[in-house]
Amino acid sequence: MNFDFSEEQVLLQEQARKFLADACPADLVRSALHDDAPYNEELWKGIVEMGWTAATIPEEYGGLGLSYLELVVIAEELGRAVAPVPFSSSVYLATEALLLAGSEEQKNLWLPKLADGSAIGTFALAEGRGRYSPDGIYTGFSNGKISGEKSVVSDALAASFCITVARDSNSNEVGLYLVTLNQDQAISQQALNTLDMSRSHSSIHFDGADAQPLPAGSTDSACLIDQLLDRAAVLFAWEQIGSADATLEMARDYSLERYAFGRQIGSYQALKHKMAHMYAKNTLARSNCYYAAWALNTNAPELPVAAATARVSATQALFFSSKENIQIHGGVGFTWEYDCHLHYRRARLLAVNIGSEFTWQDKLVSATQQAA
Amino acid sequence: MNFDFSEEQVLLQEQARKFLADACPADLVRSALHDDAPYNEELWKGIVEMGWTAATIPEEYGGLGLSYLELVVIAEELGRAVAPVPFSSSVYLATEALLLAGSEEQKNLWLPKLADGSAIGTFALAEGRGRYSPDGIYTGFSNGKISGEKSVVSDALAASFCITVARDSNSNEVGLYLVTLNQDQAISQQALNTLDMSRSHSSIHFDGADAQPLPAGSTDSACLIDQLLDRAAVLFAWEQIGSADATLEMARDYSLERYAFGRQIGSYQALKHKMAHMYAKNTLARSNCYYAAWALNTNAPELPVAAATARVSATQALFFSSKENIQIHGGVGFTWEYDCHLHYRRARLLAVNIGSEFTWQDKLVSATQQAA
Amino acid sequence: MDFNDTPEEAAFRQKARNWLAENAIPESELEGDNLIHRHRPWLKRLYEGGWSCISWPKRYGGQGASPIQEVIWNQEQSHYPHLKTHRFSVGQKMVAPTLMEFLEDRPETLERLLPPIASGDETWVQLFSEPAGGSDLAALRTRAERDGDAWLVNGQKIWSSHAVEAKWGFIVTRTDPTVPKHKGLTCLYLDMENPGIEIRPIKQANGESEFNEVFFADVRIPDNQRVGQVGQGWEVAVTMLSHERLAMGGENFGVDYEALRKLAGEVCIDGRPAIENAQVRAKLADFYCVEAGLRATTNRAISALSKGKNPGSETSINNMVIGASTQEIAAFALDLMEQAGIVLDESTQESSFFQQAFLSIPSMRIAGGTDEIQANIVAESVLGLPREPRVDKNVPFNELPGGK
Amino acid sequence: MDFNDTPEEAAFRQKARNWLAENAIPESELEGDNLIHRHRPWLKRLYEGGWSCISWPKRYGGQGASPIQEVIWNQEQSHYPHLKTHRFSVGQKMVAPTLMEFLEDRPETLERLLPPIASGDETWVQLFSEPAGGSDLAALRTRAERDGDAWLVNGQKIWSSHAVEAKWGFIVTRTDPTVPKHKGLTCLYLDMENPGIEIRPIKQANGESEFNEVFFADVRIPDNQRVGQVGQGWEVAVTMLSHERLAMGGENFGVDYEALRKLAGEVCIDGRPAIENAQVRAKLADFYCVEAGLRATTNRAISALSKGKNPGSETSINNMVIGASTQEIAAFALDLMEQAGIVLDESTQESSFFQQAFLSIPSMRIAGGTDEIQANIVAESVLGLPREPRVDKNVPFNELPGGK
Repeated sequence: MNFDFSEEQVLLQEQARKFLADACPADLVRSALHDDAPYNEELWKGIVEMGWTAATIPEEYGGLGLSYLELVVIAEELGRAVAPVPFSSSVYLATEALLLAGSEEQKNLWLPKLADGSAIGTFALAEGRGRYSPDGIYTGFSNGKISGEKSVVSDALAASFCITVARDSNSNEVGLYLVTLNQDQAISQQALNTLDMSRSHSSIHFDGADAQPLPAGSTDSACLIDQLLDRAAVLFAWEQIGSADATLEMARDYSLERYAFGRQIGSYQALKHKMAHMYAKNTLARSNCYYAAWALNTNAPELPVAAATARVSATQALFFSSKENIQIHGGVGFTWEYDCHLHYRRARLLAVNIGSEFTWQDKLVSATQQAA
Repeated sequence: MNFDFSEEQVLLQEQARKFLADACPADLVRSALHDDAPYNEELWKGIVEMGWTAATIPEEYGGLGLSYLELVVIAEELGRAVAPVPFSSSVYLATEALLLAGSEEQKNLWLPKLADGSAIGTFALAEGRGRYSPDGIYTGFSNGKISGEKSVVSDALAASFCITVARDSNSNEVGLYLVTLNQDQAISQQALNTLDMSRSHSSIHFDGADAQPLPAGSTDSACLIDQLLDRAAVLFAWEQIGSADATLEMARDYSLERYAFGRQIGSYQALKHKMAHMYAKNTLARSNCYYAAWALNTNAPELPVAAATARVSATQALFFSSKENIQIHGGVGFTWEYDCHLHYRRARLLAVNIGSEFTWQDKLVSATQQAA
Repeated sequence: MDFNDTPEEAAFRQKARNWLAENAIPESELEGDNLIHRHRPWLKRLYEGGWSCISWPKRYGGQGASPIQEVIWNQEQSHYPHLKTHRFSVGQKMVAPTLMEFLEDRPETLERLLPPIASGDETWVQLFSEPAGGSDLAALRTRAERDGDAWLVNGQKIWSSHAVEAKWGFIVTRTDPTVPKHKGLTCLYLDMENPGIEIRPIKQANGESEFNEVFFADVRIPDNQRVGQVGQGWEVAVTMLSHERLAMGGENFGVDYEALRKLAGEVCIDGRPAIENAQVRAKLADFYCVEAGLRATTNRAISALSKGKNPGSETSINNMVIGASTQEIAAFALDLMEQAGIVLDESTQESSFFQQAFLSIPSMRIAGGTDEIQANIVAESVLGLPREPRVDKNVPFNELPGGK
Repeated sequence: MDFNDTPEEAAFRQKARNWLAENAIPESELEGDNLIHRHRPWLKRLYEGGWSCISWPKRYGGQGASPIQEVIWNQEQSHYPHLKTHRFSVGQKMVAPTLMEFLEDRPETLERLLPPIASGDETWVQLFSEPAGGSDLAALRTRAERDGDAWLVNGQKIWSSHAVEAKWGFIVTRTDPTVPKHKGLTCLYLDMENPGIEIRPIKQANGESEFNEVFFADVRIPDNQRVGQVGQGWEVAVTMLSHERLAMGGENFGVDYEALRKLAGEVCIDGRPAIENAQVRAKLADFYCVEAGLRATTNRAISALSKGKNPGSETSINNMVIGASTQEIAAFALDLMEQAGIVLDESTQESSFFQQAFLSIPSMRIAGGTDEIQANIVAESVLGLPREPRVDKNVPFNELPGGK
């Protein structure tokens, strides 16, 4: 059994961590909460130069053809750094959607651009508040045009195109559509204030915008969306576990340097045990992420169960560790200058992107029922 | 505002506690886990002599005509003492059912006997595993006879009669039926081993047993069962909170006398905070029980919400405090000689009698929806 | 057991209700964007009508009301939420009772200081916490050195609310670093316009700036502004903190059961209102149990007051449980909205108060004593459990690891 | 990242699998109601085939197997659950490694003691805990006093598993009460047939009697049965406990996700299978995450072993989380059954294992180190957090409050 990363993957991780420590310090994230830019272009450029956007794109489409084990390593480090870039939208969702369901023409057109950073993609699923279900999709596709309202969409203000979930008015089936976002007459976007302004969010109004269906091959289109979400869930979970471990380290370090009542605060059981529980939750989630990474990488039939397990446990671990990290810091943990809130905000973004803990708990049980 | 017990009620509590300390020491409960008797007759006799079985029965039926505020005081003390008697079945359920829905004749016949201890009643609702719903009642009533299987029933081995939930084969309505249990030809009981053998449990097989409907007055019979359960829930909750407080006191006392690493174990935050949380849960539950006692006593429209709130929070508080009391005791907490397990066992009995936490959470929200 | 007033209470309630009905200022007439400026005219009217700080003795601006009368007054006043004068509570609920206790023998000073607190003319800032302090308040390092009939204060305070508007500050200082830390402290009050004071707002994680850092450089404070004896500062400060704990709590940022139920009725899961979902119901039920339990616990305390008894220790759980449970349920509310849970639309408060609460609640679990400190208090003062061994008890402050 | 064996591992696995297929004793041929008697013939067969305690050196009865070989062997053996020889683990997994470490220089003694452990001929009992000890093992009071070339032991031990069947005991005693408590301890092993030993079973809360109290009255133990130096007992005991923590864990009393899913498919809520209920699904999902997470964590540790690396600290969370989460889910399973949740039908094990688990789980959170001690271990040894201040560190044992 080899349930671990290779030496090359460990090396990649060290390289990624070093790059992000330089290129994405906490102050950069903090200032991204303010500025109006939808993402940090300089950091994004660096990420593209590192080849991360090209990682899992096959070489024939201008990518590096690396495995998903490389991509999860990158995801973890981006989570640890709370990077203010549209990586999850463009790589975990748009790129994956094209790889899963794009036509040869679509792949030839877009994958090289995604790989070399000349395009950013995103994914539009939600239509208002509440849990996604195919029945709740009202955005319609007809005669090559798409109309409707998608909200909330992550990173669309940064993106060149958007993989959009819509209903074909002929077949009444829900499927994926590629829509370029530079259609000024037919698309309007409204920027939204959010809990994590270091990433941009908007609502998109499509009014007869040009759209191309993703042909999806032999897969039924509802299954396709589930497949896409399962694959993305693994990558999101790795980002979450990266952030969760960073918060545990912050908490531990602070608890060693801070004194109260003549002792390091880390010597009090109330905090020691809190951190032991943070560690336990993070470790369980990380181990589930390992399993999910294996399932993603081998496209194993266990993927739906493994993805949901990783996603639920990583969401829970990050919520717990990001909030208790503030608590362990006390007053300063709630200041703008300390980094605790960056993770607390991002934790929330990651928790509701692609479906909440609560939605994935349900999926997890469904997946075990189907596997049985 | 007077959200408190009267001096007389406080006096009654002191008296009850003193009586049970003498008449129901922990060793008596412990030995009741072993013996074959369905209940402790001597203790029961004492309880009858104290007038507790007569408390809320009107004087015209041979009772004391006290208020429910007196009865909750008694319930709390019985819970604190883990008394091995069929009080909840006979008083909270059978007596209440007769008071709510019995005919004048039924009341005249049975209430005086319940009051003076010459009869014990119980209540048979469940038919196998799972949540009660009227649709799941298969026990049938027809032409004065009842047939079917009720399982699990508490205290039926001690009881003279049983208020049984059954379906009228004519109207197809679910209602309450009074069945005397001395019908050897038509009724057979099978004793069951349980987690708390200090109270008896059985399954009852009715094979054309004589049964009388409780006329229920103007109330629709499904509502009637809900009403009965709401009323019983308040009393069960008080029993639970009595047990919960007893376990907290045991934990605190032990943590003050036990030393580890040169300190009283109660000085460690892991245990201090655990006990602070026990106290918080118990206090919230107790306050909810106060409100529910007021609602029960005044038959207020708030009763369904108040009863469910008291029941859910008391069940949660008792589960937490009974299990963590063992934990605080460590190894000895898991021995037969220590009293921790008596409460842990009883906690489970009380948690599933008349519906689990899980069922009452659902009822609570329904009640708030109806109240709104 | 009933919810009715005694006849005396009913009469008092009626009187309060009538006065409020006649005198309450409509929301539209309040002016200014700072709550202190906004509410000053109302406080003035309360004071002139005899309804400000009603439990204080008459000579200091109150009406010598009983604790239950104060409860009734608060209940009646709560029907006018736009007139909630909590921005004045440092002076009214914390400083004033402390001054009355420790300056009991100087009624002329109290006559100078207290009425302007009651009338809202003068607000106060508490100058206790320090960067190195936190839960361990007594580890403070701000020095006060004797200089003739005055003290020279140097150092830094933090987490001071509304320092800019304050006329007066109440400060605890270290006057002797060579004795164990609790023994070398002294309390003073000072005019915030003294030279040498610099106030800098602290930007919080939620983007607001409710608190300040306050720096002291050779700030001179006359010794007759000392509260309590030299070296008695810990006792004075603890008294004030115990008043703070009573004054605080109850803020739920709009996260209550009704708001949740409304949300769960609006958002859908699989085409049905979320409130039909069993997991949503379980979470709602659990939160209701906490909310109702705290409300009923308060009612038990009020009952005790009504009978002239001590309200007991039950309410001490409030601070311990409300923050964490509200944080959980706010997160769950955002989960219910799914992708839209991230949106914080500041223009429409009601549509995003769960988000605002989510962002602000962490401070609720810290300010005025962390959850962990509250659990210690419950364990020690309610359950009588032992304190932890103190390594800093008998060590001179300047020899402690954090006291350098 | 894959789940495949290396070629060497695969060959070893095949060899183990073949041997087991040829030699495993069918359940029907096991005799005796005591697991020690039942499994002795199987252990004998293992030993003779070279498959008992395979990681030990050959001279002591093992085959010098690597850690990953041991894992593979355990995996293969686990396909024969009726042959699980855990009742021999005190000797095999705790005592033997400790003896090998501290009696390294006495190979003739090890040659006498270890092979009968491997073959199952001689079982051991650990004599560590005392009524006054618990989590604070070093607070033990059982005295050993020097008497010529031997020690005279007086005192009482508790929580000793299977003391009646044991040939040997491994005891930690206090040989010097005048020095701080960790420094005055010494370990010995003794023949359990020595005069002066009395064994009394302890009745547990679940009605079983797995553990004993053992009383010592002037029990004479030769000094050549000492393990480690006089006063080195704490170090020896800690070594043994660290082996215990590795050996323990994993017992779930039959409460696993599949059992839960089955139950939730059988019982109904409002006429539908409970597994369709969202709250049931959420609880099941959470439990699955713990179960799968622990399994995957073990796999990560095995991978490290497979690469010849140290398995790291991740598995230390096992003991900390499994008890509490299993207790919660067992209670929930009983809730699902509602009124029938109370029934403990001992005649049909599968229908009431949730009940049996509910009753037994409290011991799982205590034995071998309470949840709280496990959290301390994780915090200190994994996260590097400081120990709490120790009031008993430098105080002679006989002057401690509990050491009277």
